[in-house]
Amino acid sequence: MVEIAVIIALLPLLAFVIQIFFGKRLPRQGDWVSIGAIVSGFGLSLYLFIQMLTRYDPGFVITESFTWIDLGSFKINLGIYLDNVSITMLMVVTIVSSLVHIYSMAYMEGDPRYSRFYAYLSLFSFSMLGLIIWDNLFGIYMMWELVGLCSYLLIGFWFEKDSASNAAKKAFITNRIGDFGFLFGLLIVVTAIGSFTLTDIAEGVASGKLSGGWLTAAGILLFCGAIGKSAQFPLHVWLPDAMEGPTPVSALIHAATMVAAGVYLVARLFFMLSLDAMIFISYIGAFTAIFASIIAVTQNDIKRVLAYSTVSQLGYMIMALGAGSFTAGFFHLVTHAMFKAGLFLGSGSVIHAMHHAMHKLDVHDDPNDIRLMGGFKDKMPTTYRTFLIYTLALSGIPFFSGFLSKDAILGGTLAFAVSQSNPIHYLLPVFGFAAAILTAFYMFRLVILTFHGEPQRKDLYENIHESPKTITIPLSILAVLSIFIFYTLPGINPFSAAHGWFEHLMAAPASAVAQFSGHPVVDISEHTAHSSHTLAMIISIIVALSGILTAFAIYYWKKMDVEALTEKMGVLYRLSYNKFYVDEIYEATVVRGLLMWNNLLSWFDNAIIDGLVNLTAWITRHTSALSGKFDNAVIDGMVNEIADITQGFGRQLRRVQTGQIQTYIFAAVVGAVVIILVRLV
Amino acid sequence: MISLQTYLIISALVFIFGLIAVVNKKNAVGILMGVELILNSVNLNFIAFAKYVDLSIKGQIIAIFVIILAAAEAAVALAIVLNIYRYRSTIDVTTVDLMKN
Amino acid sequence: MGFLTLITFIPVVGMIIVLLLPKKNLNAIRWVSAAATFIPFVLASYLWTQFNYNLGGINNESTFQFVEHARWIPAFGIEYFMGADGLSFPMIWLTTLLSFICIFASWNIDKAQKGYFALFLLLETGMIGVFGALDFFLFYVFWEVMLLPMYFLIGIWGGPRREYAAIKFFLYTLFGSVLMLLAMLALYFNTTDPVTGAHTFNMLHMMDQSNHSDWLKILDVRYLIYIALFIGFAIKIPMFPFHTWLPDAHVEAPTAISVILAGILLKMGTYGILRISYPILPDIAASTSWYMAVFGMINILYGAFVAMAQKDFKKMVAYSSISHMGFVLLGMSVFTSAGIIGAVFQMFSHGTITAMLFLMVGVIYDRAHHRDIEGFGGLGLKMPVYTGISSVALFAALGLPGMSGFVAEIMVFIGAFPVYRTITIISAIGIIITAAYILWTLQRVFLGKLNPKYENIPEINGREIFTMAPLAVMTILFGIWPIPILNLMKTSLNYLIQIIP
Amino acid sequence: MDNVSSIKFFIPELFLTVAVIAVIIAGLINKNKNKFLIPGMSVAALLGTVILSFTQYEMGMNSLFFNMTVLDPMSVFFKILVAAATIWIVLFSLQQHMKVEYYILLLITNLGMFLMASANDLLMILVSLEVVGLSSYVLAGYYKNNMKSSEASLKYVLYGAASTGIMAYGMSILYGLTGETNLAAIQQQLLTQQPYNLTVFISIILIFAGFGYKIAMVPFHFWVPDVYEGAPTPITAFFSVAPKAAGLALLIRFMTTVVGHQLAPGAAEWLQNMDISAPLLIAILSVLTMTLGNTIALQQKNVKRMMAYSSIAHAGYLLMAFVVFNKEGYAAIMLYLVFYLLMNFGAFFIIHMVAQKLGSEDIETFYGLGYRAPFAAVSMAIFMFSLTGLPPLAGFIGKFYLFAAIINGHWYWLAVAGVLNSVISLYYYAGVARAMFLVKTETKDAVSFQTFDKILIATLVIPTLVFGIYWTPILELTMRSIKLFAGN
Repeated sequence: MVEIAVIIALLPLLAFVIQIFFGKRLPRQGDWVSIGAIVSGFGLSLYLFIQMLTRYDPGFVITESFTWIDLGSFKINLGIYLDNVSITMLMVVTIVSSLVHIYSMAYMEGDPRYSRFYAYLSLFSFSMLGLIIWDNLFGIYMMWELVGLCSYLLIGFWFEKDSASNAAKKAFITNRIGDFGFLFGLLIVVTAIGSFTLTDIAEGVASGKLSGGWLTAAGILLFCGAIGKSAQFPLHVWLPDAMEGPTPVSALIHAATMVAAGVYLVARLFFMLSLDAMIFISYIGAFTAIFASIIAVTQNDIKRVLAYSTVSQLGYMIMALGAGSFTAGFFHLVTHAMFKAGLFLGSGSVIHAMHHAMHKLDVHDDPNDIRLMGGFKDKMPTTYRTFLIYTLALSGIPFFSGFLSKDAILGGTLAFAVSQSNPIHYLLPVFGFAAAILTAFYMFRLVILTFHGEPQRKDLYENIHESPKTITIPLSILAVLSIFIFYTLPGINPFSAAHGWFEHLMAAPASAVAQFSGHPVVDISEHTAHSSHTLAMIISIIVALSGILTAFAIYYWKKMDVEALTEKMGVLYRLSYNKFYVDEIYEATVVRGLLMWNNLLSWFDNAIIDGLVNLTAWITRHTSALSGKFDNAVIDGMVNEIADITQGFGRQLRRVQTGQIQTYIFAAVVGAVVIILVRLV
Repeated sequence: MISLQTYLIISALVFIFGLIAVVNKKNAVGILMGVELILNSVNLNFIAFAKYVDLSIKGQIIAIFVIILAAAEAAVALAIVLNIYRYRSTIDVTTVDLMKN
Repeated sequence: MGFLTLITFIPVVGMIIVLLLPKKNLNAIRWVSAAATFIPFVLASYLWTQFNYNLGGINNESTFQFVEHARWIPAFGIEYFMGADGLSFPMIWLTTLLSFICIFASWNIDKAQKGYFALFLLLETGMIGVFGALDFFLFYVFWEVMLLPMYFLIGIWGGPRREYAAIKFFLYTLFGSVLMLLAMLALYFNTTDPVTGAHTFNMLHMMDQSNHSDWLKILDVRYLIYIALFIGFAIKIPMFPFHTWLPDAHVEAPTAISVILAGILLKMGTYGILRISYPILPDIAASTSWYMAVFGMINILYGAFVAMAQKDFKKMVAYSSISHMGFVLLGMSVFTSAGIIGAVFQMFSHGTITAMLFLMVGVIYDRAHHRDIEGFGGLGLKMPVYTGISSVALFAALGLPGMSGFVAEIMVFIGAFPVYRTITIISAIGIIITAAYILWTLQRVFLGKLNPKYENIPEINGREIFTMAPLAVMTILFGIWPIPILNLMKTSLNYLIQIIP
Repeated sequence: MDNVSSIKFFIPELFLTVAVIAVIIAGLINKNKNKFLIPGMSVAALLGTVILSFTQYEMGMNSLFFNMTVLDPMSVFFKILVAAATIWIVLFSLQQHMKVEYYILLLITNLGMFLMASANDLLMILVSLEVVGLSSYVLAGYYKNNMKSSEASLKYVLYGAASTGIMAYGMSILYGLTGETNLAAIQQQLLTQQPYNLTVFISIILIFAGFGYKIAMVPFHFWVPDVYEGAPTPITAFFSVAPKAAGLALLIRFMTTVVGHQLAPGAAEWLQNMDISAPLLIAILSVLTMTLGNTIALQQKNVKRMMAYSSIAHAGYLLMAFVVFNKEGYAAIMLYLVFYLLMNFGAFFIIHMVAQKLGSEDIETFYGLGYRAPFAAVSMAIFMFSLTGLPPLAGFIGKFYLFAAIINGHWYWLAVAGVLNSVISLYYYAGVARAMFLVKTETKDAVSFQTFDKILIATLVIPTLVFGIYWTPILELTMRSIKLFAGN
């Protein structure tokens, strides 16, 4: 089994190597190599997945490791860790990745760096799959950085565009800031426990080698990595900009898989999170969820809306994990991967069509701008239908996968709030519900503006065509996968996945912290969980519907004037539209500050360190000038600092050498007398 | 009888006069005369010491050697000064400063 | 004659042949030089296969390998004593490799080629000798032998400010090495050979504390000697605030010489500390380690910050070297396996990475004749292969996992964190800054719109690929599978840690 | 030893004296018809002297002529050194077609230096110094039509005469204090009588004026730059090495015999009673000497004058090893002198050759020389870096032993001052290398030198390189020379 997992990961790597060296010379620029690799990976994952389902064992774990570095007293072991979570994750990644690979055949057709694109996609697939199967933080950290690299390469794929290269750089550096925390956490863990392996860490935490404040610190710091990668506040700024990359990339990396890696990491580390760490994580998630959805409401770029939506949904997942709802968080990761990938691919389909239309008409407008769309549902029926399904799933409407997972999350946070003594924790479910309203609202705003109503630009509208099969088939597949039934089997209750395979197999791992301290980290009774769940379900259906209705009221039935509304909202609108000015604040403080600091240091290096003695030299020179003996011709440009003083010294000394023989004799006599006088004194 | 001190004081005075001449005279020959004074003070010392301290003739022999050396030195030096005079028409040493610093 | 001697002196033989060749026969000069650097490389590679990973070396002659011990100046206790252990051998091998590569990077030298290659070969002998010498006097001679060729190589074949850079380099390093000379003499007169009872320059005898005189047991004396040695080495590293020679020298030197400077010469500073200061004065090393860690931290951050402010591509790379050498200092300061092995591995890996970076700058400089980072842009469109290789180099410098730099840095962090938590964490900020300046550079040079000036810029050629590709392969290979290098080092370095109280 | 039995230990000097007379006669007969006769004879005479001196190596310690002079291995060493130096100078002057007097004066100077190296009595010191001095004055002004040369001669003679006078005055006081003229006897008397030590001190300082001016020690160095610049370059080279070596021999003998505390137990205490002990005084003077030499040398644009200051600096280095007052230090000085001879001669010879061809000694003349006269330029660079003290060149070995001696004597601050001076000196030595190789010039045409000159340079370059790597023979020679000295 381990071998299969390794092969799944290595196939794309092989594809990458082939692509990078021979891609251009292969027929069809070798896209089939990458596609073949990932589809084979999908096949193998499916095999593992089916085995998992037939085994139906929640406690299934298999590990195998080898020594990577052995320094005698210090070893780094690397290994593979397969359990239900990682197998499911493999499945999700290979599905989405395969579909995106296929989708890209049409989308990227004719791009001058077509083979390079597939190479990067393969490298990404490798890194992501590797990240999933490593059994240790060190390997995860390595892959973590590699997926970051791929994200960088793919965001900046059209690097001729300054915006793309800026976005790529921003993504990487922002992630590095998060990774700094990750590294810090890693160091705490390895210092305390002496190993990176998840099993060793679990043992170490359980035996108290790492506990108390350091444990909390380790948990929070490791989570910092997730803040970066999963675009949580305050490091969320890179993700919307990442939409500069080709849309398939957005779908694969910046919606479905890589950004979920943060969530996956938190899930992996779930066993070692202390309560304080969990609360911190939960609040970060909750705040991000509401914060991003507020921004999403006012955006006009189709992909940016989706990007903020992604940030918001990732916040949900993080919030759930922090609140102890392991299964719910991971569940949402999986369902979200499907419909969010679909949404992006669907938007890609629209953009593709817009792009072609604009190209044909030779107009240069932004193909992503929803204000130029409208009424596309007739022109692009498949895209419209699938898009609608995803939207319903995302909004949390029953019968779709999103409803199940979102409901689980909200129920989980509600139960968490109930179980905690401090009532402030009710903020978490409140944020969750508020975000749910906004989600439903902005998603339907998007659907209505894009596909319904009057075409805003007739000329473009006339030239819009449905996308080819390679695009619509993946859309359809993902749409199907957004139906509830896949997640509730063997149960068929559209309102609860409680009896489905998913909830059965993805049970929360045993908490090592609890083992050490002897009491559960988050103690939620069966009853609380059940009642919260029911309550949450009702509320969430209501809020979703109200969000949808508002969207229809404003944008479809035009019950309210949008202009007037924005006027009315005033400050709030501007804050939302300008993304709360976070970028601007960073630009003004961090970026400017850093550059100024660098220039200061550079100046310091030239002027102070290097010129410390030049100053002395200057003084020497000027004293010499005063005495009228300054020799302007400083030895041919060899202005060396120490030599300058020495030379100043020498310049004074040589004046004694007057050429007068009597001075010489006199000086010698004086010298002798001085020696004798010194002796006397 | 004249004491050793007297000789020594006189010799020291001569030495100092010689030095002053060497340092102060502008004329090269004057400087050479200063050197002669110095050497003579040396001679005086040697002879005085030979008489009062050593009670041998070592000092006196040295004095004779010094006289010879002084003569040789003067000969060479005068030749050199003459050479200078031939080209500069002066033996003012303060003007001889082609090379300095 | 042993292998180490051959490796060390074959370049000198090559130099003599080069000098005898007619000035006009360029190809002969080049190929003789290539051969004179290739043979040592082959021999060193052969020695690698013969290397016994279980022998520690450091202070025990019987566990040194490829030892050559001959009388030289017996009246003064000076011996010809060469040998390799896990500390020196990786550096010897790297030196032979980089020298060979640099011959090809020097192919286009356009004036006085004969002198250039002759000096270059002399330089190689000096470098290998430094890493191989176990007699302090011999070490010092090799150490200084490098100065002269370097002065001329920078001064004659360098950039516009070459004279200034050359003399600055020369004065700085000489200043350091004369202090080392004094420390060496002080050690000499206070160490006795246990067998003969005479004073000795044999480093291994100096490492045996029982051979020290009473005077050398005085703490203040030991501190002074340690500091004198340390300044000598710190200038070479170069450690803040002794680093100002480096940006000038690196920027003005011709490409191949920058490669050698950054790839090998900088390592000699840290090598000297590990080879000489630590084992001879272990107690002082232990008690001053905190300062070393702080200097390491300053180097990392300072180098990175200043690198970010640079407009000159090569200067940026030069400052990045300062930053990366900070990791070596930090790793060395902690005396844990991971830290010290990480430090030496960083020496090795930085040798390959920075070499690539300088070669990369050389390639573009040959074409554009300037190095202003802002003056490029969009080269990725016209030079995809070059961009690819450069990206490997830049990402390796950035410490991307899968590249050797990452392994080294993470080991340094792992090793240093338990000892100096705060310093390590502050140092780790360096990885963010590094990412920032590397990516910013990458963006300004290779990404964005193509600068119309470079519409017809030629792609990297085969020779240039030949110089960069092996390094790129090594960087990735040892990033994924560092065991071959780590195995070379670990016995020696673990043994070294035990010596330090 | 009485005069008659001393004769057989005095053969080299006698031989040289006879040779001088022979050369005078030959000069009278020859009348410049054969331009190689006189130089050939001089070389032969000097070679003969060297060989004869070598035979004296094994003769041990001998006091000659009623203790006027001594013959010991150390004096032999210095004799061979100065005679060898003179051979090079003679060969180097060949192109100049000097008159017969030139050679005669060189030989007489040589004889004077022989006496200096072995002088053991105040009288002998005085006489030998004067012999060397008088002939040197004339040699400095040998180009009597040249203003600079004449000026150098005048300055030299006036300065020299004054210094000698002052020294003689000091000697007379020393004689008065002890009643002795023999050095060993003087020390004996000082120890037994223990006179007021300020007087002793003053007398010694006054004597220093005489020695100091010979070896170019601060503050008695002032004549050096002017005389070196003005004198014919071969003579400058000669001055920079031979009289300096002889002066050091004299200084070593005088200081160790009269006040050296290694020699006689008890002397040390007496020295300690003096507020400033002789070692500290010399240490300070040596630091002043080298710092002054180096810093002013930095300012020079005339290479010859720069080398004059450089030679002051090197006097400082040499004095540095003096402060330890032991055999190690003396051996280091002797070793250094050998290497200093090679590299300094080499440097001056090349300066001379360049000045002959290109008409100037200014640094500008050297611009681009590396491409116009590669052999000379490379050799010059080797000499320059050897003077700086960089391995693997002989100069490094010399400095190495100097530093070794003082480090072993625990004079750390002195050692630090010394190495820092080395670093400073690099600046101007490298400046010459820079001018030759780094500076681009308009003129590219080759400058060719005569093969003879090149061979002569090679005789200096090759040892400079070889001794940098293997110097055991020289080391053993110095050790052997110093072994018998100082009694133990």
